[in-house]
Amino acid sequence: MFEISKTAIHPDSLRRTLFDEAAGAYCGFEGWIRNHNEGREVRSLEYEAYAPVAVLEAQKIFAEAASQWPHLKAHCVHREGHLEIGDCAVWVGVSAAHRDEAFQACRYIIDQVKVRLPIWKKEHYVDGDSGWVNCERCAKAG
Amino acid sequence: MFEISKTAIHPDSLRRTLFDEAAGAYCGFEGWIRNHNEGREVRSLEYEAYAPVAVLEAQKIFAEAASQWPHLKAHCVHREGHLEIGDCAVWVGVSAAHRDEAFQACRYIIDQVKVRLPIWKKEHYVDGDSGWVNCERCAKAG
Amino acid sequence: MKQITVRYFALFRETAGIDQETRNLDAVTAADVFAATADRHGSSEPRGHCKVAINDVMADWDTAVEDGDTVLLFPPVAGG
Amino acid sequence: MKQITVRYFALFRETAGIDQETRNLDAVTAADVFAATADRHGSSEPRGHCKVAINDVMADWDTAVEDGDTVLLFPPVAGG
Repeated sequence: MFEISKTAIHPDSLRRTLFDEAAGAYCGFEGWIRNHNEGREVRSLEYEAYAPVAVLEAQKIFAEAASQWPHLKAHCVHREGHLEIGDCAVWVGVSAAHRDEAFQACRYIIDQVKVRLPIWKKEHYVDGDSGWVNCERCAKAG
Repeated sequence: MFEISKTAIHPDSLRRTLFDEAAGAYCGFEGWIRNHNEGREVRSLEYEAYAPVAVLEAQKIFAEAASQWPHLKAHCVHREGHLEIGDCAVWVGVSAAHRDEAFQACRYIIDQVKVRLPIWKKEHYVDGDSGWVNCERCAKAG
Repeated sequence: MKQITVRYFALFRETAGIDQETRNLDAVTAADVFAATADRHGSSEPRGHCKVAINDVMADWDTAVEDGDTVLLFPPVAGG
Repeated sequence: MKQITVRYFALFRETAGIDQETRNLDAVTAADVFAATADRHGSSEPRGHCKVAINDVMADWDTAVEDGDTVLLFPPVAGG
Protein backbone atom coordinates (compact mmCIF):
# COMPACT_ATOMS: atom_id res chain seq x y z
CA MET A 1 0.00 0.00 0.00
CA PHE A 2 1.16 3.52 -0.75
CA GLU A 3 0.17 6.89 0.61
CA ILE A 4 1.15 10.53 0.44
CA SER A 5 1.24 12.14 3.89
CA LYS A 6 1.08 15.79 4.87
CA THR A 7 2.27 14.96 8.39
CA ALA A 8 5.36 13.33 9.96
CA ILE A 9 6.05 9.69 9.12
CA HIS A 10 6.25 7.30 12.10
CA PRO A 11 8.20 4.21 10.92
CA ASP A 12 7.70 2.30 14.18
CA SER A 13 3.91 2.25 14.06
CA LEU A 14 3.94 1.72 10.27
CA ARG A 15 6.17 -1.37 10.53
CA ARG A 16 3.68 -2.98 12.93
CA THR A 17 1.21 -3.17 10.04
CA LEU A 18 3.64 -5.59 8.35
CA PHE A 19 3.76 -8.09 11.23
CA ASP A 20 3.00 -11.61 10.10
CA GLU A 21 3.51 -14.88 11.98
CA ALA A 22 5.08 -16.42 8.87
CA ALA A 23 7.52 -13.52 8.33
CA GLY A 24 11.09 -13.99 9.52
CA ALA A 25 12.59 -10.86 8.03
CA TYR A 26 11.80 -7.16 7.88
CA CYS A 27 13.71 -4.57 5.85
CA GLY A 28 12.96 -0.88 6.22
CA PHE A 29 14.29 2.07 4.26
CA GLU A 30 14.01 5.74 5.17
CA GLY A 31 15.05 8.76 3.15
CA TRP A 32 16.15 11.57 5.47
CA ILE A 33 16.61 15.23 4.55
CA ARG A 34 20.34 15.82 4.63
CA ASN A 35 22.09 19.15 5.00
CA HIS A 36 23.86 19.04 1.64
CA ASN A 37 23.16 18.10 -1.99
CA GLU A 38 25.49 18.31 -4.95
CA GLY A 39 27.92 20.51 -3.06
CA ARG A 40 25.34 23.00 -1.74
CA GLU A 41 24.26 23.50 1.88
CA VAL A 42 20.54 22.77 2.27
CA ARG A 43 18.40 24.54 4.88
CA SER A 44 14.98 22.98 4.20
CA LEU A 45 12.90 21.34 1.50
CA GLU A 46 9.49 21.47 -0.13
CA TYR A 47 7.90 18.30 -1.53
CA GLU A 48 5.12 18.49 -4.09
CA ALA A 49 3.23 15.33 -5.06
CA TYR A 50 0.35 14.62 -7.38
CA ALA A 51 -1.41 11.95 -5.36
CA PRO A 52 -3.97 10.54 -7.86
CA VAL A 53 -1.25 9.46 -10.32
CA ALA A 54 1.35 8.69 -7.63
CA VAL A 55 -0.98 6.18 -5.95
CA LEU A 56 -1.81 4.41 -9.26
CA GLU A 57 1.86 4.21 -10.28
CA ALA A 58 2.83 2.94 -6.80
CA GLN A 59 0.20 0.19 -7.12
CA LYS A 60 1.94 -0.95 -10.32
CA ILE A 61 5.32 -0.98 -8.54
CA PHE A 62 3.89 -3.05 -5.66
CA ALA A 63 2.31 -5.48 -8.13
CA GLU A 64 5.68 -5.88 -9.88
CA ALA A 65 7.36 -6.58 -6.53
CA ALA A 66 4.66 -9.09 -5.56
CA SER A 67 5.10 -10.99 -8.82
CA GLN A 68 8.88 -11.22 -8.30
CA TRP A 69 8.76 -12.03 -4.58
CA PRO A 70 5.45 -13.67 -3.61
CA HIS A 71 4.15 -13.68 -0.02
CA LEU A 72 5.70 -10.39 1.00
CA LYS A 73 3.95 -7.50 2.73
CA ALA A 74 5.04 -4.03 1.67
CA HIS A 75 4.09 -0.48 2.48
CA CYS A 76 5.39 2.95 1.48
CA VAL A 77 4.63 6.47 2.68
CA HIS A 78 5.96 9.64 1.05
CA ARG A 79 5.77 13.11 2.56
CA GLU A 80 4.58 16.27 0.91
CA GLY A 81 4.96 19.83 2.16
CA HIS A 82 7.75 21.54 4.06
CA LEU A 83 10.51 19.36 5.60
CA GLU A 84 13.51 20.22 7.75
CA ILE A 85 16.96 18.61 8.00
CA GLY A 86 16.64 15.16 9.59
CA ASP A 87 12.95 14.73 8.70
CA CYS A 88 11.87 11.48 7.09
CA ALA A 89 10.81 12.13 3.47
CA VAL A 90 9.96 8.55 2.52
CA TRP A 91 9.61 5.21 4.27
CA VAL A 92 9.45 1.75 2.68
CA GLY A 93 8.87 -1.37 4.78
CA VAL A 94 8.84 -4.98 3.60
CA SER A 95 8.30 -8.17 5.59
CA ALA A 96 8.93 -11.61 4.10
CA ALA A 97 9.78 -15.16 5.06
CA HIS A 98 13.53 -14.66 4.45
CA ARG A 99 15.91 -11.72 4.44
CA ASP A 100 16.99 -12.02 0.83
CA GLU A 101 13.53 -11.22 -0.53
CA ALA A 102 12.94 -8.53 2.12
CA PHE A 103 16.13 -6.67 1.13
CA GLN A 104 15.59 -7.07 -2.62
CA ALA A 105 11.92 -6.05 -2.62
CA CYS A 106 12.59 -3.03 -0.36
CA ARG A 107 15.38 -1.88 -2.66
CA TYR A 108 13.24 -2.41 -5.77
CA ILE A 109 10.36 -0.38 -4.36
CA ILE A 110 12.43 2.65 -3.28
CA ASP A 111 14.39 2.66 -6.56
CA GLN A 112 11.19 2.66 -8.61
CA VAL A 113 9.37 5.16 -6.37
CA LYS A 114 12.21 7.63 -6.84
CA VAL A 115 12.13 7.59 -10.64
CA ARG A 116 8.48 6.91 -11.51
CA LEU A 117 6.18 8.78 -9.12
CA PRO A 118 5.08 12.37 -9.83
CA ILE A 119 6.84 13.86 -6.81
CA TRP A 120 9.14 16.88 -6.91
CA LYS A 121 11.36 18.61 -4.42
CA LYS A 122 12.49 22.17 -4.16
CA GLU A 123 15.58 22.77 -2.07
CA HIS A 124 16.05 25.95 -0.05
CA TYR A 125 19.76 26.65 0.34
CA VAL A 126 21.59 28.25 3.23
CA ASP A 127 22.68 31.07 0.89
CA GLY A 128 19.01 32.06 0.33
CA ASP A 129 18.72 30.57 -3.18
CA SER A 130 16.33 27.73 -4.03
CA GLY A 131 15.82 25.25 -6.84
CA TRP A 132 13.87 22.23 -8.09
CA VAL A 133 15.89 19.01 -8.00
CA ASN A 134 16.08 16.75 -11.02
CA CYS A 135 15.82 13.05 -10.43
CA GLU A 136 18.92 10.91 -10.75
CA ARG A 137 18.01 9.09 -13.96
CA CYS A 138 16.87 12.29 -15.65
CA ALA A 139 20.13 14.01 -14.71
CA LYS A 140 22.06 11.15 -16.35
CA ALA A 141 19.88 11.29 -19.46
CA GLY A 142 21.15 14.82 -19.93
CA MET B 1 28.32 -0.85 17.98
CA PHE B 2 27.01 -4.26 18.95
CA GLU B 3 25.24 -5.54 22.02
CA ILE B 4 23.52 -8.64 23.33
CA SER B 5 20.23 -7.81 25.06
CA LYS B 6 18.21 -9.82 27.55
CA THR B 7 15.18 -7.59 26.99
CA ALA B 8 12.96 -6.60 24.04
CA ILE B 9 14.59 -4.71 21.16
CA HIS B 10 13.04 -1.31 20.35
CA PRO B 11 14.05 -0.45 16.76
CA ASP B 12 12.51 3.02 16.81
CA SER B 13 14.59 4.36 19.69
CA LEU B 14 17.68 2.52 18.41
CA ARG B 15 17.45 4.11 14.96
CA ARG B 16 17.49 7.56 16.56
CA THR B 17 21.08 6.92 17.65
CA LEU B 18 21.99 6.83 13.94
CA PHE B 19 20.58 10.28 13.08
CA ASP B 20 23.14 12.46 11.33
CA GLU B 21 22.60 15.74 9.49
CA ALA B 22 24.76 14.48 6.62
CA ALA B 23 22.87 11.16 6.29
CA GLY B 24 20.25 10.91 3.55
CA ALA B 25 19.50 7.20 3.86
CA TYR B 26 18.68 4.70 6.59
CA CYS B 27 18.33 0.96 6.13
CA GLY B 28 17.10 -1.23 8.96
CA PHE B 29 16.85 -5.00 9.17
CA GLU B 30 14.96 -7.04 11.75
CA GLY B 31 14.88 -10.78 12.21
CA TRP B 32 11.49 -11.88 13.55
CA ILE B 33 10.63 -15.22 15.10
CA ARG B 34 8.42 -16.96 12.58
CA ASN B 35 6.02 -19.79 13.23
CA HIS B 36 7.75 -22.32 10.98
CA ASN B 37 11.25 -23.49 10.08
CA GLU B 38 12.26 -26.21 7.67
CA GLY B 39 8.73 -27.56 7.52
CA ARG B 40 8.14 -27.68 11.29
CA GLU B 41 5.73 -25.55 13.31
CA VAL B 42 7.61 -23.45 15.87
CA ARG B 43 6.05 -22.43 19.21
CA SER B 44 8.92 -20.45 20.76
CA LEU B 45 12.67 -20.11 20.76
CA GLU B 46 15.64 -19.93 23.12
CA TYR B 47 18.71 -17.88 22.15
CA GLU B 48 22.05 -18.51 23.80
CA ALA B 49 24.94 -16.11 23.18
CA TYR B 50 28.48 -15.93 24.45
CA ALA B 51 28.82 -12.17 24.74
CA PRO B 52 32.59 -11.69 25.30
CA VAL B 53 33.47 -13.33 21.97
CA ALA B 54 30.33 -12.12 20.14
CA VAL B 55 31.18 -8.48 20.91
CA LEU B 56 34.79 -8.84 19.71
CA GLU B 57 33.75 -10.59 16.51
CA ALA B 58 31.04 -7.99 15.85
CA GLN B 59 33.63 -5.23 16.21
CA LYS B 60 35.62 -6.89 13.41
CA ILE B 61 32.51 -7.04 11.22
CA PHE B 62 31.78 -3.34 11.82
CA ALA B 63 35.40 -2.44 11.02
CA GLU B 64 35.15 -4.39 7.75
CA ALA B 65 31.94 -2.52 6.85
CA ALA B 66 33.52 0.85 7.74
CA SER B 67 36.50 0.15 5.49
CA GLN B 68 34.22 -0.74 2.54
CA TRP B 69 31.68 2.06 3.08
CA PRO B 70 33.25 5.02 4.92
CA HIS B 71 31.15 7.60 6.80
CA LEU B 72 28.36 5.25 7.76
CA LYS B 73 26.87 4.82 11.21
CA ALA B 74 25.86 1.29 12.14
CA HIS B 75 24.43 -0.49 15.16
CA CYS B 76 23.28 -4.04 15.89
CA VAL B 77 21.47 -5.63 18.82
CA HIS B 78 20.89 -9.36 19.24
CA ARG B 79 18.55 -10.93 21.77
CA GLU B 80 19.30 -13.76 24.15
CA GLY B 81 16.82 -15.74 26.23
CA HIS B 82 13.27 -16.87 25.53
CA LEU B 83 11.46 -15.41 22.49
CA GLU B 84 7.92 -15.87 21.19
CA ILE B 85 6.53 -15.79 17.63
CA GLY B 86 6.74 -12.23 16.26
CA ASP B 87 9.49 -11.11 18.67
CA CYS B 88 12.48 -9.29 17.22
CA ALA B 89 15.59 -11.50 17.52
CA VAL B 90 18.08 -9.16 15.87
CA TRP B 91 18.12 -5.59 14.62
CA VAL B 92 20.69 -3.94 12.33
CA GLY B 93 20.52 -0.24 11.48
CA VAL B 94 22.75 1.71 9.12
CA SER B 95 22.66 5.39 8.15
CA ALA B 96 24.74 6.78 5.29
CA ALA B 97 24.84 9.62 2.79
CA HIS B 98 23.18 7.54 0.03
CA ARG B 99 20.88 4.53 -0.09
CA ASP B 100 23.24 2.24 -2.00
CA GLU B 101 25.79 2.14 0.82
CA ALA B 102 23.07 1.94 3.50
CA PHE B 103 21.50 -1.16 1.88
CA GLN B 104 24.83 -2.85 1.15
CA ALA B 105 26.34 -2.27 4.59
CA CYS B 106 23.16 -3.38 6.38
CA ARG B 107 23.07 -6.58 4.35
CA TYR B 108 26.78 -7.24 4.91
CA ILE B 109 26.44 -6.84 8.68
CA ILE B 110 23.43 -9.16 9.11
CA ASP B 111 24.94 -11.79 6.79
CA GLN B 112 28.18 -11.84 8.78
CA VAL B 113 26.48 -11.69 12.18
CA LYS B 114 24.47 -14.78 11.31
CA VAL B 115 27.47 -16.95 10.41
CA ARG B 116 30.28 -15.66 12.64
CA LEU B 117 28.95 -14.79 16.10
CA PRO B 118 28.76 -17.43 18.87
CA ILE B 119 24.96 -17.38 19.10
CA TRP B 120 22.74 -20.45 19.07
CA LYS B 121 19.03 -21.02 18.95
CA LYS B 122 16.94 -23.87 20.23
CA GLU B 123 13.51 -24.20 18.67
CA HIS B 124 10.54 -25.49 20.64
CA TYR B 125 8.07 -27.11 18.26
CA VAL B 126 4.30 -27.24 18.48
CA ASP B 127 4.52 -31.05 18.70
CA GLY B 128 6.50 -30.78 21.97
CA ASP B 129 9.88 -31.64 20.49
CA SER B 130 12.81 -29.21 20.49
CA GLY B 131 16.15 -28.88 18.77
CA TRP B 132 19.23 -26.72 18.21
CA VAL B 133 19.30 -25.07 14.79
CA ASN B 134 22.37 -25.31 12.62
CA CYS B 135 23.40 -22.19 10.80
CA GLU B 136 22.82 -21.95 7.05
CA ARG B 137 26.46 -22.14 5.96
CA CYS B 138 27.22 -25.00 8.33
CA ALA B 139 24.21 -26.93 7.09
CA LYS B 140 25.48 -26.58 3.53
CA ALA B 141 29.01 -27.62 4.50
CA GLY B 142 27.71 -30.70 6.20
CA MET C 1 -8.69 21.66 -33.10
CA LYS C 2 -9.22 19.93 -29.74
CA GLN C 3 -10.15 21.50 -26.46
CA ILE C 4 -7.46 20.33 -24.03
CA THR C 5 -7.06 21.16 -20.35
CA VAL C 6 -3.36 21.38 -19.55
CA ARG C 7 -2.08 21.12 -15.97
CA TYR C 8 1.39 22.32 -14.98
CA PHE C 9 3.33 20.91 -11.99
CA ALA C 10 6.29 22.02 -9.88
CA LEU C 11 8.85 23.89 -12.02
CA PHE C 12 6.38 24.05 -14.94
CA ARG C 13 3.70 25.64 -12.73
CA GLU C 14 6.17 28.19 -11.43
CA THR C 15 7.35 29.05 -14.94
CA ALA C 16 3.78 29.22 -16.31
CA GLY C 17 2.51 31.24 -13.36
CA ILE C 18 -0.72 29.21 -13.51
CA ASP C 19 -1.88 25.75 -12.32
CA GLN C 20 -3.90 24.90 -15.41
CA GLU C 21 -5.65 26.30 -18.47
CA THR C 22 -7.97 25.07 -21.21
CA ARG C 23 -6.79 25.68 -24.77
CA ASN C 24 -7.85 24.81 -28.28
CA LEU C 25 -4.84 22.96 -29.66
CA ASP C 26 -3.98 21.38 -33.00
CA ALA C 27 -2.48 18.33 -31.27
CA VAL C 28 -2.46 14.61 -32.17
CA THR C 29 -0.22 13.28 -29.38
CA ALA C 30 0.81 14.23 -25.85
CA ALA C 31 4.11 15.41 -27.31
CA ASP C 32 2.21 17.86 -29.51
CA VAL C 33 0.52 19.28 -26.40
CA PHE C 34 3.90 19.66 -24.75
CA ALA C 35 5.29 21.51 -27.80
CA ALA C 36 2.20 23.71 -28.20
CA THR C 37 2.40 24.88 -24.57
CA ALA C 38 6.15 25.61 -24.51
CA ASP C 39 5.26 29.30 -24.17
CA ARG C 40 3.91 28.39 -20.71
CA HIS C 41 6.23 25.71 -19.26
CA GLY C 42 9.38 26.95 -21.00
CA SER C 43 10.84 23.52 -21.86
CA SER C 44 11.71 22.39 -25.38
CA GLU C 45 12.49 18.67 -25.01
CA PRO C 46 10.31 16.33 -22.94
CA ARG C 47 11.81 12.95 -23.85
CA GLY C 48 14.02 11.29 -21.21
CA HIS C 49 13.33 14.10 -18.74
CA CYS C 50 9.65 14.71 -18.33
CA LYS C 51 6.56 12.57 -17.91
CA VAL C 52 2.97 12.94 -18.98
CA ALA C 53 -0.39 11.67 -17.75
CA ILE C 54 -3.73 11.90 -19.55
CA ASN C 55 -6.87 12.03 -17.39
CA ASP C 56 -4.84 10.92 -14.34
CA VAL C 57 -3.30 7.87 -16.07
CA MET C 58 0.41 7.78 -16.93
CA ALA C 59 0.89 7.92 -20.69
CA ASP C 60 3.63 7.98 -23.31
CA TRP C 61 4.56 11.04 -25.33
CA ASP C 62 3.15 9.41 -28.47
CA THR C 63 -0.21 8.58 -26.83
CA ALA C 64 -3.08 10.21 -28.78
CA VAL C 65 -5.05 13.01 -27.12
CA GLU C 66 -8.79 13.45 -27.58
CA ASP C 67 -11.05 16.47 -27.43
CA GLY C 68 -11.87 17.15 -23.76
CA ASP C 69 -8.79 15.40 -22.33
CA THR C 70 -6.84 16.73 -19.38
CA VAL C 71 -3.10 16.49 -20.04
CA LEU C 72 -0.76 16.66 -17.01
CA LEU C 73 2.77 17.85 -17.73
CA PHE C 74 5.33 16.58 -15.18
CA PRO C 75 8.86 18.01 -15.07
CA PRO C 76 11.67 15.59 -14.04
CA VAL C 77 10.56 13.84 -10.85
CA ALA C 78 12.65 13.71 -7.67
CA GLY C 79 10.93 11.63 -5.02
CA GLY C 80 12.67 10.15 -2.02
CA MET D 1 50.45 -32.90 29.25
CA LYS D 2 48.79 -29.48 29.47
CA GLN D 3 46.15 -28.37 31.91
CA ILE D 4 43.30 -27.05 29.72
CA THR D 5 39.96 -25.64 30.82
CA VAL D 6 37.34 -26.65 28.26
CA ARG D 7 34.00 -24.82 28.00
CA TYR D 8 30.99 -26.35 26.26
CA PHE D 9 28.21 -24.28 24.66
CA ALA D 10 24.62 -24.89 23.54
CA LEU D 11 24.27 -28.42 22.11
CA PHE D 12 27.73 -29.38 23.41
CA ARG D 13 26.84 -28.26 26.94
CA GLU D 14 23.61 -30.23 26.84
CA THR D 15 25.39 -33.34 25.56
CA ALA D 16 28.25 -32.99 28.07
CA GLY D 17 25.91 -32.26 30.96
CA ILE D 18 28.45 -29.72 32.25
CA ASP D 19 29.40 -26.12 31.42
CA GLN D 20 33.13 -26.60 31.76
CA GLU D 21 35.87 -28.76 33.17
CA THR D 22 39.65 -28.66 33.59
CA ARG D 23 41.54 -31.61 32.17
CA ASN D 24 45.12 -32.68 31.59
CA LEU D 25 45.32 -33.22 27.85
CA ASP D 26 48.02 -34.35 25.45
CA ALA D 27 47.03 -31.64 22.94
CA VAL D 28 49.09 -29.50 20.54
CA THR D 29 46.26 -27.68 18.73
CA ALA D 30 42.65 -26.65 19.35
CA ALA D 31 41.62 -29.56 17.10
CA ASP D 32 43.42 -31.95 19.48
CA VAL D 33 41.38 -30.55 22.38
CA PHE D 34 38.20 -31.08 20.38
CA ALA D 35 39.16 -34.69 19.62
CA ALA D 36 40.25 -35.42 23.19
CA THR D 37 36.92 -34.21 24.61
CA ALA D 38 34.67 -36.04 22.14
CA ASP D 39 33.50 -38.21 25.07
CA ARG D 40 31.89 -35.04 26.43
CA HIS D 41 30.53 -33.06 23.44
CA GLY D 42 29.80 -36.10 21.29
CA SER D 43 30.96 -34.66 17.95
CA SER D 44 33.64 -36.19 15.76
CA GLU D 45 34.31 -33.56 13.08
CA PRO D 46 34.70 -29.88 13.94
CA ARG D 47 35.88 -28.47 10.61
CA GLY D 48 33.32 -26.51 8.59
CA HIS D 49 30.72 -26.91 11.31
CA CYS D 50 32.09 -25.77 14.63
CA LYS D 51 34.14 -22.83 15.86
CA VAL D 52 36.71 -22.46 18.59
CA ALA D 53 37.97 -19.62 20.77
CA ILE D 54 40.99 -19.65 23.05
CA ASN D 55 40.93 -17.36 26.09
CA ASP D 56 37.92 -15.48 24.62
CA VAL D 57 39.58 -14.84 21.24
CA MET D 58 38.36 -16.59 18.09
CA ALA D 59 40.96 -19.09 16.90
CA ASP D 60 41.55 -21.64 14.14
CA TRP D 61 41.48 -25.38 14.71
CA ASP D 62 45.25 -25.55 14.10
CA THR D 63 46.01 -22.78 16.61
CA ALA D 64 48.42 -24.07 19.30
CA VAL D 65 47.13 -24.44 22.87
CA GLU D 66 49.26 -23.67 25.90
CA ASP D 67 49.22 -24.97 29.46
CA GLY D 68 46.56 -23.02 31.37
CA ASP D 69 44.50 -22.02 28.31
CA THR D 70 40.72 -21.94 28.31
CA VAL D 71 39.37 -23.49 25.12
CA LEU D 72 35.76 -22.67 24.14
CA LEU D 73 34.03 -25.20 21.91
CA PHE D 74 31.21 -23.72 19.80
CA PRO D 75 28.74 -25.95 17.94
CA PRO D 76 27.39 -24.59 14.62
CA VAL D 77 26.16 -21.05 15.21
CA ALA D 78 22.65 -19.85 14.30
CA GLY D 79 22.29 -16.16 15.06
CA GLY D 80 19.60 -13.95 13.57
